[in-house]
Amino acid sequence: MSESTTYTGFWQESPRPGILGWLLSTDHKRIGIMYLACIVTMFIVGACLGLALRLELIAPGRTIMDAQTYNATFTVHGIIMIFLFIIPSVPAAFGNLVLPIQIGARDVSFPKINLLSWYCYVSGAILAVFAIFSGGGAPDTGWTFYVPFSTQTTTNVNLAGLAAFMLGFSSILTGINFVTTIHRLRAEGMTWGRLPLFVWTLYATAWIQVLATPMIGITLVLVILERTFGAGLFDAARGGDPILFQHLFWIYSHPAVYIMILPGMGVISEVIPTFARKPLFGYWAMALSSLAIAFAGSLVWAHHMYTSGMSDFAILVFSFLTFIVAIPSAIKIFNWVSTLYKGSIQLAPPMLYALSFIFNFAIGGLGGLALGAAAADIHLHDTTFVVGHFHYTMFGGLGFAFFAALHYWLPKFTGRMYQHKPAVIAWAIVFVGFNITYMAMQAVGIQGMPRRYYDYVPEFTTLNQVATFGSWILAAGLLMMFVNLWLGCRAGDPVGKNPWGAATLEWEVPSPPPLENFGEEDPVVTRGPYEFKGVVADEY
Amino acid sequence: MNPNINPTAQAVDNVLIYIFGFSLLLLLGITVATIYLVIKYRRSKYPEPTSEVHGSFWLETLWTVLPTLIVLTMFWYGWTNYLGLRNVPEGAMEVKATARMWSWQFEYPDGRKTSKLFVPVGQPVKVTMTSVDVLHNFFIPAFRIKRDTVPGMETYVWFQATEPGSYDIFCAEYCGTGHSAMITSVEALPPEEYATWAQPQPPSAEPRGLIVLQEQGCTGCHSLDGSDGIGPSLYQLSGQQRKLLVAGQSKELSIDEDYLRRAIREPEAEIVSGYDPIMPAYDSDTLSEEDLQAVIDYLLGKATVPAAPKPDASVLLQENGCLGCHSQDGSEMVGPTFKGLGSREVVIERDGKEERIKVDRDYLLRALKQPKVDLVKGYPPIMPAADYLSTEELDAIVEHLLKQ
Amino acid sequence: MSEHKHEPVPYRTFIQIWVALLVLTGVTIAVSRIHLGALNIWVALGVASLKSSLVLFFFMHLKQEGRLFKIGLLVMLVILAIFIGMTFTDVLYR
Amino acid sequence: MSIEHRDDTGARFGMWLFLYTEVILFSGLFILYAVALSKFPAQYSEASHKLNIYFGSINTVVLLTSSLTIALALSAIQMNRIRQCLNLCWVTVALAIVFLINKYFEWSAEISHGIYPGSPELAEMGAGVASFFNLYYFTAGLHGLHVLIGATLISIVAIMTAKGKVTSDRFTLLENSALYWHLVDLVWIFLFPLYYLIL
Ligand code: HEA
Ligand code: HEA
Ligand code: HEC
Ligand code: CUA
Ligand SMILES: [Cu+2]
Repeated sequence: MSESTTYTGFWQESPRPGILGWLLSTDHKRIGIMYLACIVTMFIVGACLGLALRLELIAPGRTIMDAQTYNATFTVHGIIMIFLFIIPSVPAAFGNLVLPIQIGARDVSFPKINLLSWYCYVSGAILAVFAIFSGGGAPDTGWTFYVPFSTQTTTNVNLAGLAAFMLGFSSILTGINFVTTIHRLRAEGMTWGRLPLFVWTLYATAWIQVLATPMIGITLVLVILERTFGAGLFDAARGGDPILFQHLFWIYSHPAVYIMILPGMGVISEVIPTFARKPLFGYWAMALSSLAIAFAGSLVWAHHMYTSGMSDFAILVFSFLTFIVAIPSAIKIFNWVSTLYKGSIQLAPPMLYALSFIFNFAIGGLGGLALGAAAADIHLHDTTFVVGHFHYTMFGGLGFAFFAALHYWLPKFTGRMYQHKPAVIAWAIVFVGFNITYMAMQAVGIQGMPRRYYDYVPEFTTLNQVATFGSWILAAGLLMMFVNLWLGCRAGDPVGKNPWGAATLEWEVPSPPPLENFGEEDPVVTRGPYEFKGVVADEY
Repeated sequence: MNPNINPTAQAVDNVLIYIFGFSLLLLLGITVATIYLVIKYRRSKYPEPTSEVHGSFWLETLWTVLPTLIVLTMFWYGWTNYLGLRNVPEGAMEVKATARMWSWQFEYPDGRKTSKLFVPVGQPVKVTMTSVDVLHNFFIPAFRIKRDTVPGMETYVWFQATEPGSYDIFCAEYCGTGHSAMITSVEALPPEEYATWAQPQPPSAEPRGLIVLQEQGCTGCHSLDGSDGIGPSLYQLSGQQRKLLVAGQSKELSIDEDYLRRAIREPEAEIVSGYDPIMPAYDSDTLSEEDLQAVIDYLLGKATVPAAPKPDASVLLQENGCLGCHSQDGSEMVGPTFKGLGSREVVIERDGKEERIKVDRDYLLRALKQPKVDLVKGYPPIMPAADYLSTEELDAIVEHLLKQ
Repeated sequence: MSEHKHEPVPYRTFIQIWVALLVLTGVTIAVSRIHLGALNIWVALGVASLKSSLVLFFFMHLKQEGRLFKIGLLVMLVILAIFIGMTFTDVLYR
Repeated sequence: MSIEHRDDTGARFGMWLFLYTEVILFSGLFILYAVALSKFPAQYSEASHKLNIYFGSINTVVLLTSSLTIALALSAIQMNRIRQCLNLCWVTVALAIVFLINKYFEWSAEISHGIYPGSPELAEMGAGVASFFNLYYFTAGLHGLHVLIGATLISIVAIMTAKGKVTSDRFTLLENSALYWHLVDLVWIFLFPLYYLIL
């Protein structure tokens, strides 16, 4: 995008020049790019905090920070990673970039609301930063804000809650936009049976965003009211019930983990057929299992509360339902693997991330089964095994899917290709570092090390050191990956329309796509998303 | 129940092994299949795919039904073993646990309190728990048990130690700055050792006279707090007027040592009016002369001074969780260390203004009763007010701290 | 993608619905004065649901909208019932 | 930009989706209510007696009527009776204001009796009653906020109608504001019996 001679698509076409052309743009691609920039920044900030956490845990006792700082650090790490990175990551960034083009639309249904949602995101991010640096100090409640602690601590919980509220609002607006867009703006011939799976998963995600997110909003507002007016809604002495808070919190936050993973699964379902040049195995099973995950995901929230003191009957019900959610995920795994059968497999960087997604997510998900079983969770709850589980699903799962998406779609939107060899090396380092870090964490969790522990008993030292060591490998790999991508976007070789030989619509428009995606004519779709016959990859 | 297996750990481990075992198999299967397919069908060997299948109904059904069956067994096994963690065996010893930021207090059936949990090996123990401030969680990895303590609510766990030893108890629910320091232990003692430990300590804290009153069963008829019973109350007798019936004749006197001695040794002689003459006589065989003296001293209020020992400050610091936040050896914890406290000058913040003051009695009392008034600079304002302590206890603590 | 335009609803329909709503309001107030024990709350909720259906289907034109709108509402209500109902698996059995 | 592309059904559908989120938002409070009611049935009916049923009933009538007027306003604009539509809109806004004034008096009366969240009087009435009033204040407060937003929205749309920006074939804005207003009514339809009428 530096030389003006080459074609630059939507990067230059704008009704307004300069920075305002971005900040006031209602173009889904520009909004997507703005989201992407913010999200990657947030990821790096959050990840550096994670690195600091690991550094503190390299030895028992105090190493680089005191207990209060540690607590604030993991809280901020969690809030940034959950609300500012992972929930918006694929839907808001890649969803905005790709979804309208994939269904043959010129934009989303409500472009202005799309922009508003970005502003909500940014104000949420600013509030969150404010919460760290002002007044009573960074919040120290953990990202779960459990009462009564969150109503008693003197740190900036109110601001952090408000930030999460704004981010939730942003997420709701994106969800409303996507549901409406998918229903109303599909191009001619784009039947439900021809929707790419990425769209299906975004559709399922969007419904969760719409129907679950308000619950976190009201819950956090109640915490803020409790802190400012002493409302006592969760205070046992005043007729409240602290466990009820946990219900309300997880009613949102469990479905939220499927907001996180579903779009990632969508990315994988795009990448695997493309690099196997074969239709996705079991299209309808994949599409419907996405909806099934979204629906069943709203039935299982209390599996986070087995030890909270809730009734044993609830444990019976929720444990049962938790196992039911695992089934559609299993279906997806099996279908991805079968897609490889008799394909023509190319191990390009996106494919490597996609395949390692399957591996990591299987570990994380199978660990989830141990957590879902009532007896086993009693031992594992709130140990670093849970921390391992969710880093495997969130980072190993969605994080890797996000990296796959970066490697897959960035060339489309920047018009330039990164270097493949460094990309593969970076992938290998990330993969190895990731598994060392979190495998060690899971192991020490099984031995009984509680999470959110600033200090630990000496028996746990070795495994913690392994985990810290792994996190450095991971960080080195990520640094290499980001540098390679950045250089690729700035100065890589120009690519044509379709560098990977993929069959969905976004690969039929120029790279980068022009302002309204399609020329004068609206596209007419005549084939499925994974019919590769006659689709040829451009040389680049 | 076989005393050699750790019942709760067994229940959990069964499930863990079952699920992890299955998971390992599945993971291995999936990974091997993926790697095999990727190598076999690499593009350099197959430039175009050799199949165009879109799916297979039978395969989809297969891998819907199979995982369903697998997860249902996992669920059921997990649930039934969980019940084993909930159903407390008969004859369990009951202990009450109270969690507070950031310490534990255990109370045994006999009223004794400790900050570590002492249990006999081989006997099931049921711990009934609550919290006085925020959520905490009682977690013993060795027994695989874990349960939140919730303010305003009671929860319980049970376990049975099979080997003597010391097992860590962690707080596994995030509860603020001292969360990771909220560690104590189960001290499992062989039954005989436990029995010795559980003996009531001989030098009792209570005045001898009171003990005698209780041992002799006097309190079955006399209250000690002024309320009426079968007999008159023994509350603050010194100097009181009494109307008596002596051999049918009415008589009045004020209570003194002699009167009390007679009232105990020959109760039928003088009857307090309004009461039935039913009190048994206590001769010197039943009640020794010393004991009688002790009782009389107690009843006249003379005994309390020497008999009531001062509360033991170091025990109080332990029991009330002070040491959860303050160290005694100078090391930095959540609150300022107690070491050298008595001879220290501290910088405090009062109403937002800083002030340097010398630590003295008044300051320490204020620090305990209204910790939010003077905040020691550099520490978070999180110390709970120690208003649940009695004046004597506070005095003892302050005196103790001044000597540090 | 079909555009779906409604005919304007005549004033009379709306006014009839409004009268019905007022009558139902009267009914709930009246019923609440009679002691029915735990039933009271269910009657109150029943009448409220009736009233809200009137508002939804007529005032909010749900009657004229396509299937998508109705399914959407149903999904929302099911999820709502799940959220409330399943919380009670804990609260009632604690 | 020619993205300026019209999809009224889509716009309405988007609005409905937004209304779902509003319902879920309130449902958080209704869950708390349901749980507390099952825990303290007697205290809840005792506390309910302390609320003034006349205020509640009048406000119900006011809101139902405002729902009618805004529905009529929509029919009016569809039939191109702009004047009538404007009048109906303003009546709706006026009713919203009546509702809020009513609420103001009701709350001042209660607050003057020392009933408000965190008050010492409330603390003395026991856990059940305190929980009732805490929830009542927050639910009614959130609802009141929605009344305020809805009235503002309708005023803006009325002004736009007067300026000719909302017309007989371009009335989605009015339609969506009306939908929002009906939601405010819907919430009150449940709020009213749950707080004022339990015996
Ligand atoms: C992207 C995020 C994500 C995803 C996808 C998941 C997926 C799952 N999670 Fe996880 N989870 C979290 C994020 C996520 N989780 C987070 C953030 C927490 C902690 C929050 C906190 O406390 O801070 C958590 C905590 C958590 C707990 C609570 C632990 C505790 O605190 O005690 C439980 C308990 O049941 C659980 C279960 C599950 C299950 C059963 C799945 C299932 O959906 C997994 C399904 C996947 C598979 C089953 C694997 C793939 C399939 C195969 C390999 C085929 C073979 C499979 C079979 C035959 C079944 N999770
Ligand atoms: C998507 C979510 C996500 C991701 C990606 C991560 C990433 C990491 N997290 Fe985690 N984490 C959470 C979500 C996430 N985390 C959540 C929700 C919690 C719970 C919080 C709570 O308890 O409330 C948690 C908690 C948590 C803990 C537990 C704290 C405790 O309970 O005591 C730890 C401890 O090790 C940890 C570590 C890490 C590490 C080492 C990484 C590493 O993977 C990070 C490695 C990456 C880097 C270091 C960045 C490298 C890149 C660069 C340096 C780029 C340079 C820049 C340019 C070239 C421009 N995290
Ligand atoms: C929750 C942690 C916590 C507990 C429990 C606690 N304290 Fe403290 N204490 C603090 C903190 C923090 C400070 C410093 C801030 C302040 O002055 O309030 C402090 C201050 C003090 C001081 C003043 C010390 C000085 O350096 O001037 C004394 C004395 C004291 N505590 C005694 C006690 C005693 C006795 C108990 C038990 C009955 C106790 N504390 C329980 C946290 C605690
Ligand atoms: Cu107490 Cu953590
Ligand atoms: Cu979950």
